[in-house]
Amino acid sequence: MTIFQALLIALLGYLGSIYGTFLFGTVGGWNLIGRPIVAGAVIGFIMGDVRNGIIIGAAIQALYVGLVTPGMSVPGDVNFASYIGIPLALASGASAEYAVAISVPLSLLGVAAIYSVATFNAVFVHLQERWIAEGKLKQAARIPIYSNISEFIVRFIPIFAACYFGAEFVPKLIALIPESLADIFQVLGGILPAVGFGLLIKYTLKSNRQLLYLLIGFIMIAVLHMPIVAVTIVALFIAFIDYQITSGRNAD
Amino acid sequence: MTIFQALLIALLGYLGSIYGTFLFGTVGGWNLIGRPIVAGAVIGFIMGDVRNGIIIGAAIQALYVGLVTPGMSVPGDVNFASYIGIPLALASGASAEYAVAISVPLSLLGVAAIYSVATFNAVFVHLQERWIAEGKLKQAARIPIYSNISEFIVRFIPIFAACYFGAEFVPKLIALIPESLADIFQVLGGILPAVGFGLLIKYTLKSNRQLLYLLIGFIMIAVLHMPIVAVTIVALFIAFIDYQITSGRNAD
Amino acid sequence: MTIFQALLIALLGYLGSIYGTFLFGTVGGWNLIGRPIVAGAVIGFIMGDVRNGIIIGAAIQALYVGLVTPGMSVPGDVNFASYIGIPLALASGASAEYAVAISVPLSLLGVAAIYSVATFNAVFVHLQERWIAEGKLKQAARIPIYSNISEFIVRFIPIFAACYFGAEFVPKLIALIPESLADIFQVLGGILPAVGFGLLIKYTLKSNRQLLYLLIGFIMIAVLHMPIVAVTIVALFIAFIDYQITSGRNAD
Amino acid sequence: MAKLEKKDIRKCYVNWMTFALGCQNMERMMAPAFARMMGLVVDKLYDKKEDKIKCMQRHTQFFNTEEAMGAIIPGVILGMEEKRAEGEDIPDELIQSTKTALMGPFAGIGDSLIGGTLRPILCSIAMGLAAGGNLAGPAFYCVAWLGIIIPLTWILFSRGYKFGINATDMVFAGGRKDAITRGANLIGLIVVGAISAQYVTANTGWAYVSGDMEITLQGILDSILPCLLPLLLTLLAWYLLDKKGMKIGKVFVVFIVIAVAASLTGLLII
Amino acid sequence: MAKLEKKDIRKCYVNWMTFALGCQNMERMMAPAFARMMGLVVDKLYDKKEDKIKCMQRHTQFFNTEEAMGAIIPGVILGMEEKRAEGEDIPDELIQSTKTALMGPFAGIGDSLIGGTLRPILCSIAMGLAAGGNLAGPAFYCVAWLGIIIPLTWILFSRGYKFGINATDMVFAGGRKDAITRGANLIGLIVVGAISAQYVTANTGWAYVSGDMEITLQGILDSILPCLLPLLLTLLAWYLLDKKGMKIGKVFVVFIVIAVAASLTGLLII
Amino acid sequence: MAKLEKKDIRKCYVNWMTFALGCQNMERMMAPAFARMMGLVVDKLYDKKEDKIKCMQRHTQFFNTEEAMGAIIPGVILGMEEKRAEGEDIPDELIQSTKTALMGPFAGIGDSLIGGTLRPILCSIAMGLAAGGNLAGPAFYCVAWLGIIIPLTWILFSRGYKFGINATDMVFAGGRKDAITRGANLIGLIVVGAISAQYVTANTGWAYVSGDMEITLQGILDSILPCLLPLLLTLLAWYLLDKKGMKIGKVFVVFIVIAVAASLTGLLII
Ligand SMILES: OC[C@H]1O[C@H](O)[C@@H](O)[C@@H](O)[C@@H]1O
Ligand SMILES: OC[C@H]1O[C@H](O)[C@@H](O)[C@@H](O)[C@@H]1O
Ligand SMILES: OC[C@H]1O[C@H](O)[C@@H](O)[C@@H](O)[C@@H]1O
Repeated sequence: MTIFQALLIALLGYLGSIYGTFLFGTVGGWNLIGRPIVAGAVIGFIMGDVRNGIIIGAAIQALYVGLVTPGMSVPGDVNFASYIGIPLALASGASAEYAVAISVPLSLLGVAAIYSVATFNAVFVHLQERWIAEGKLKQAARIPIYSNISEFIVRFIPIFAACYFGAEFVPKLIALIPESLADIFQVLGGILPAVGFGLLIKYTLKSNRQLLYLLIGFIMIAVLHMPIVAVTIVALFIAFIDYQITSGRNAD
Repeated sequence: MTIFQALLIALLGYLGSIYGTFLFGTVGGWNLIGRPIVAGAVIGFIMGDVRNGIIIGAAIQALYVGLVTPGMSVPGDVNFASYIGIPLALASGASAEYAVAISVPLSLLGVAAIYSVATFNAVFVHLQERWIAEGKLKQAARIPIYSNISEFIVRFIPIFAACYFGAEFVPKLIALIPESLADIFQVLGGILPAVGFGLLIKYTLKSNRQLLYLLIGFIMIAVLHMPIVAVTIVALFIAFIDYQITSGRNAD
Repeated sequence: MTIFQALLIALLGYLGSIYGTFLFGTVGGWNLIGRPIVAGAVIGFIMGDVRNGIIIGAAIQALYVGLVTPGMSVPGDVNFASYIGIPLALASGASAEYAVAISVPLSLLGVAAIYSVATFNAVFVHLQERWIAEGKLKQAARIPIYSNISEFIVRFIPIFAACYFGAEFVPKLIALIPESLADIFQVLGGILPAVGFGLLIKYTLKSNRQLLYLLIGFIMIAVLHMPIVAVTIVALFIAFIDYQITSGRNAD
Repeated sequence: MAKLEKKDIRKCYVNWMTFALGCQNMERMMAPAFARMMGLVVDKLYDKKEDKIKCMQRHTQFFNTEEAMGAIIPGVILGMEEKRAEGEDIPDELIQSTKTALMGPFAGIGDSLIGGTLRPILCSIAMGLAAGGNLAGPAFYCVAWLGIIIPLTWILFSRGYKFGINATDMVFAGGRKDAITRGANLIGLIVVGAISAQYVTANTGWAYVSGDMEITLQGILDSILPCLLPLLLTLLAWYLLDKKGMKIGKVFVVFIVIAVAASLTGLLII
Repeated sequence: MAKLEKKDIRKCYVNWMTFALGCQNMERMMAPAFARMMGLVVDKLYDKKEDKIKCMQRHTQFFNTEEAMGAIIPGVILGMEEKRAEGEDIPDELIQSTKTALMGPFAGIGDSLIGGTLRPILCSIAMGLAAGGNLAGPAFYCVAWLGIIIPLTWILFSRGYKFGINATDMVFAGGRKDAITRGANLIGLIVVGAISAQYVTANTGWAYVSGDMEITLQGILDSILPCLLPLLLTLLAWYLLDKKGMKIGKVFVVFIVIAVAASLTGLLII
Repeated sequence: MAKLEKKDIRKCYVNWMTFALGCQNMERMMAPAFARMMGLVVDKLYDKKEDKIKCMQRHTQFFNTEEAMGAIIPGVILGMEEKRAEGEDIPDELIQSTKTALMGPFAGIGDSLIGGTLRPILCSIAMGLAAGGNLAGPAFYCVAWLGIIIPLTWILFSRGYKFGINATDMVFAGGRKDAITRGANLIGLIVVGAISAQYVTANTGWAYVSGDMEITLQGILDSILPCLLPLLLTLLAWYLLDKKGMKIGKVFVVFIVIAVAASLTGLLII
């Protein structure tokens, strides 16, 4: 891979990461070029093999199609999996299966990166607060721009290094992760969203009794296997009934 | 077939058509001798082969067992299918399969007949209105009797002709309908009830928000596959809850 | 079987019967040592074969795992089935299948015993009433102790007799029950709980309209096959909504 | 002093059932049958010609319902008209609004419970009994259908009538009528939603095929919400009829065009 | 100055649990156990013989509930009786109506949650663990059952008692008690409807066979509403007991007759 | 005289979408992005430095939502801040409480409808279309995603803004805002309950094996209530965060410990 290709891929990897902002936030970043299937096409284009890029991207996409990140709970990170996994597979002429196989450990590294950034960014929070207090308002407003530096570091550098310093280096690094950890991380990925949902509940629940609403939603999926659109309709209906009760009259 | 048999079948065909009135309306007409399974027995009796009449009738019935005609949306017409299809099959000694096969084009002709009548009947509406304005009240009240003439014409004549002029004539007529139309008409039959339901909704809905009730009913069938009796019970329950809300107190 | 073993089993059988009180009522009686699986262990211990006792007990338990007795509707009695069936099977070295086979007629005898006791106990009710009126309050309070005598008689004696007088006697007795009765009793066992539920409804329903709530619960099981825990959650939710309506304001 | 006798009520009932669909038309649907029914008793209700004419004119307006469950409506209106004729203060608008309020819900309930439930059940049983050409099939259907539908419609009509004549005593205008209308309304909406999922059929045939793999649009729609197309078509019809104010005949034409276009392009298949 | 000490409450609890079903009878069901419980504390509550007698007589009336979940009721009543003995103005009717209001709902909830859910779950686990005659099965059941049921019933009883003694402060007659009764009521009705679908079994064996084709009545009933017969039988029992005022013994006889007749004619099969 | 022009609103919208997750952190989550957005217009709103500082300080508090559906919230707040700057009496607390009231519900609704529904549907279609390396897959995704998400978020933001500036006219403090908050709240809770059943995965591997027979704990749990473990874990997280007041970072640690322990003991398996 040429240095130029590696630099370009690393840049795009940063732009498509969860906290990268410069492609209209998550609209063009995390949710667009951050999707493995799109990343596959883009990386394939850079490396001159769009077709295989898409095939590998789609395979990785399948692993993460149901990924949600409620309240900072990130059960997996598609970024390294895509921007390291796909180039390496393409460069080495490896199959989609290989990319999928290394995507799990890469995702773990990605999760670690996410939490490092989210922890470090507290520094920016306090800086912003201080600047506001000091009346440096323009500067304070620029904090979310400055704070890109942390995400840039944890994304650009590893992706560039992995792409440029080659295919034989990364698998070795991955092999360092003890085999037995894999299970643990998958269990963790399964239960981690609970924390995010817990946070959403914390900021939504007004009284313990309202847990009943939560349970009704839960039953609609867990017991009745309703599609989420149907759940949302029922939720609207319940809110409508509630509105009629609360407003003490019929609303239509 | 004797002329007498053909006349009798044509008369019954008219009486059992959707807008024929003289057998206590739809009670004894459309919903009784109009049902293919009953028509089969009756035609079989006239033609001296009750057993085969019933077998053919039941086969046609199976096609139309779930026929509803909300708000003048008639996805199929069982009348020609029964009163032309069964006699022809019996007369020619053909199988139930034959009757079923020609019932689809016959049903289309029937649908055309229905919409012709419903369009033409506007004449009677305006006549009634004029007579009332002129004070000819007795006459005006007799309009729904007079208006039978249109239904009589589109039912009695074709049925009689088909039965009397024979089995070789009708299939030729049917063959005139281009093959490719069949698909279109089946698709049409599938979506046509939507218009009828749309009309019912128009006269039931009091505000856009009430669409939620519609959707709840929809979900109970589409997603939860509940039998309609259970849906009706839930509907009663929701209406009961609503009554308690509206009346501002508990109702029991 | 020694007379001592037989006496002990008969005593335990009485204590674990539905109206036996001396093991903290149903807590330690009917619902604890009254369960076939527990009875199997206990009888096995007495007869020196815990392992087979448990195996036979579990087999009988399987028949009665879903036994409810709403409002005195007892579709089956596990007591004779356990305390006669298990000892006989153990004593004769018979298989669990044998114990299961005779458990049906034994259960019928048990049901007869239950209704005899519940009918006879009216005597105690009137005695208690008289004593209260006469001011013999201490004695009146002791009625539920005294009334154990009827349950003792219908449980202790048959169990002791069956265990002590042996394995060849009981099957003969059972054979006296006409074969054709089996079906009837199973049908009866199926529909009998309806009476109990009818009684519960009688004391719960405040108006005919409230039958709707009953039907909603019914639909949740019959149509939607929800587990009862989910039904209970929905019931709580409905009661909560009702509370908001009744109290005329939102409750949370 | 009631103006109508038992036999008048019966006559009205018979004529309603007989002629409900007898002059069915694109413009006012069942209105002629309604007017006829009033015409049969208008002489008993009013003395002055002018009043008679006005009474009948009231009922030439658009009316449509399912004739069996909806038999309650001519019953109610008959009762109200009688009270009105007796001098009670029942304004024209109240009569009109009562008809309009009830016809929709009862059409929905009737189409779903009679046409969509009772009739198919009886027919299915009859088809089973008719196996091998057995007369028991049609015989069962005739007995069961008549045995259910005649008492049912008569009860609905006559109860409706009684409800109607007691109208004013029960502060008809507000209270109870509103509650009943509203209840019927909600039930009607729910069952119409339900049967439109059951009776409108629309499946798309569009699919993307590439090698062995096939991705069907219908599969995607089903994963979002089953029966989504029937629902959208129903809402479209409602939108055209209600929000766009299209005549029903025109909407039929629109749907024919849709069927032709969608069938030819394979967008909709059977 | 409360008249009852902690140990009295405990004694009442133990005696309720012990004797609830101890004098079960067709006429008043659990009434003797209730009267006994009051008899244990009546000397502490009242001084005059006359008052003591009246107190016990209050509790010889019909009473039936599920003994475990329903343990809340003797708790509540004990509290109310104590308050009454202390001079609060709690009329007889309020005590009686509270018992009647609560016994039905808690019977339904208890039969469904204890008899219909908790016990079968524990038994099923125990049966699994017992495979091959393993003592772990019965041992698990004993520990789990006692570990759940004793704390649960004690909490219900003692909370009920506290609720009862605070009765008048909370404007017991109206407000909160009514809300709780009503809530319990609705929940009771819903779960009774649910478990009657689960625990009443009735399948009809009637079928029409003609050649190869068989049409079963049960199939038709299932397409209308699954578990229709169990529902109808439950409603029949309720109708006889409530609307016809039949004694439960007589209703049992009716159901035996139904079972015999239906079984012999094949109307009902297993 | 509105202080903000159309182009300011657009600028705020673009900056919200761009930076929402740009300084994501464990302590205040999206607060820096909110403060930035206000910082862009603070000069137009206020003249006095002091007021500007106060305004920005109001928005350094904890804030978290799903950025797309939740785009309505910065919209609303922008409107309210403008009204306030124009001299309306909108207290600080009202602004703060509006943010807090809306962020939870819209996070739930957004995570479920955007992340849990829209994105997976579009991705699935794209994966289908991409079979064999077809560019149609990614192309479809890009067009569909942008074509839906940009109009949607802009509508939410700009409608929110309009709603916000009309706040006081509509007696914002009480009435309508409360109704909307409450409604969003209930919907949010229901969908969060739903997607936690869908996206939290926890299956226990414990089983009791004896000879041929195997009894799995997961089987028992499923018979009680499917997805019981995900539910309990979600409630545990909520309990720790809300009732115990734990920081989210610490709760993550707790869950990592659970995952390690449960995975090593086989209590949880994949
Ligand atoms: O749950 C709301 C919101 O929380 C955090 O801000 C992130 O994890 C977002 O991805 C998520 O949408
Ligand atoms: O939908 C109500 C009603 O509308 C029209 O009048 C006809 O199609 C009837 O068959 C139908 O019952
Ligand atoms: O139904 C409530 C209750 O009724 C009777 O008292 C007995 O059958 C109990 O077993 C049952 O719990």
